[in-house]
Amino acid sequence: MKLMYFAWVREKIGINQETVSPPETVKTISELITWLESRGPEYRAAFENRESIRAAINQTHVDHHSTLEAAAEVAFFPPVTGG
Amino acid sequence: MKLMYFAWVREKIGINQETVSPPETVKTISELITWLESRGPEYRAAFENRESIRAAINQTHVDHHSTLEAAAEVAFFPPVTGG
Amino acid sequence: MTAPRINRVQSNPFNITEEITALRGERKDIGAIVTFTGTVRDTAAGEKITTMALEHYPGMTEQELEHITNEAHSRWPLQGSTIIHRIGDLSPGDDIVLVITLSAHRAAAFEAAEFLMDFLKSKAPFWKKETGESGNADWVDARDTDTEALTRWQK
Amino acid sequence: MTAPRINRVQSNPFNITEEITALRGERKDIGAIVTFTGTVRDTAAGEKITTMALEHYPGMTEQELEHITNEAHSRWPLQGSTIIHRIGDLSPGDDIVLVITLSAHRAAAFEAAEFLMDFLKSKAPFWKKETGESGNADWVDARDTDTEALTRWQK
Repeated sequence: MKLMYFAWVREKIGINQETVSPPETVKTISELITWLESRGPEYRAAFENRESIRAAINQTHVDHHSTLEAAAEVAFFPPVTGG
Repeated sequence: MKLMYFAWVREKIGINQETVSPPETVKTISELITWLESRGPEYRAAFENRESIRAAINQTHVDHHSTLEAAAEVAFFPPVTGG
Repeated sequence: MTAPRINRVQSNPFNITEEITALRGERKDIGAIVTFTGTVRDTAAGEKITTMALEHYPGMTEQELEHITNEAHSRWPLQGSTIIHRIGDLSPGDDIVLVITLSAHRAAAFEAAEFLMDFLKSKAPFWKKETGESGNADWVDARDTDTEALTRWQK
Repeated sequence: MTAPRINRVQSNPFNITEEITALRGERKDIGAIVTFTGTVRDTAAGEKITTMALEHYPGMTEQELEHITNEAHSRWPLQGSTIIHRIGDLSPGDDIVLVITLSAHRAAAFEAAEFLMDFLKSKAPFWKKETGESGNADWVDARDTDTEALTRWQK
């Protein structure tokens, strides 16, 4: 599974993308965040205010309850501020 | 009193402006129209559908009940269609 | 800082980019620029149009544009506005009118531009005459929807 | 006749007049052209801004812009639309985003342009980072009013 990070999520984690293989028990965006937090303080800092983090699966907006079934690419980022 | 005509009002009357001296009994836009109609068929044609005619006194929109007291310039025209 | 108000009646075409540049000047606190351009359509009531003639009431036009503009600036925090209306003979595809509004935020710029157009359409003394392929020339009828559009701005 | 849909992400500036010309092509049945331009303001929270950096999510951006655009064309009778969003380092006064809508009548062109901007602001994956005179760089916070703006388009 390819993970991508943008804006301050990217800065806090320190990388813009990585490939991970979470355990089978990780079935949703929310569970993926919890699993990532277990990997180090930089992830805990990035996801500290979890409600403010937006997610996308395969480049489509999803909420934190969404399942990862067909997820080839998952992205985490703050609320968008373009325009 | 200077009268000005625009668009199809101008075309029907056949002139774009004239100076007139209506009698003192002519006190409103409505009475001015009635007086103008007495002057010839071209005026009667122009004001035939009287409700559709717009008026301005001294270059400001007015309704047909408005008095001519301070009227130096009166204009008659169809509803505007610019923009 | 002053908010420039540019109102012009002209027969020449206008260039939108140049008019925006002239209006915004050196200001760097602008966040939103809205433009509306009205153009001559090539058909009317099913007939092909060859020419559109624009007539106006010199003197009154300028007063009405100033009045409309002042009202817009009093309602929204505008950093500038432009109204340019062309007169004379135009062809299908030609630009007729340009409205530009500048503001810090987009809602004000959008609303003010719509307001200016709605009032321009119902209050500014311009009249259009269309000549069709058959040679017939007809004065354009005012649209009820333009009068109705004004009601949403009543305070 | 087809209604062109031009969506682009670029670091270069854009010229509004040229983009309108490219969008309208040879069509002469257009009556209304609305443009919205978003520009970099020189202050944020009271501090002078020296640079604004724009980051985006390549791939997802294009999908979101296409989605937003298709929705606008399904809701209004548009004759064309353009969205250009810049990325990279910008300075105060620089243009950030351009939206153009073409329609036969002004209400549709205005509404579609506002709709595109509202959805762009809340859905398209762009992020702004402002660097102030002090050297501090801060990611811009999303505004609640941008989320609220979406509610008016709910069917």
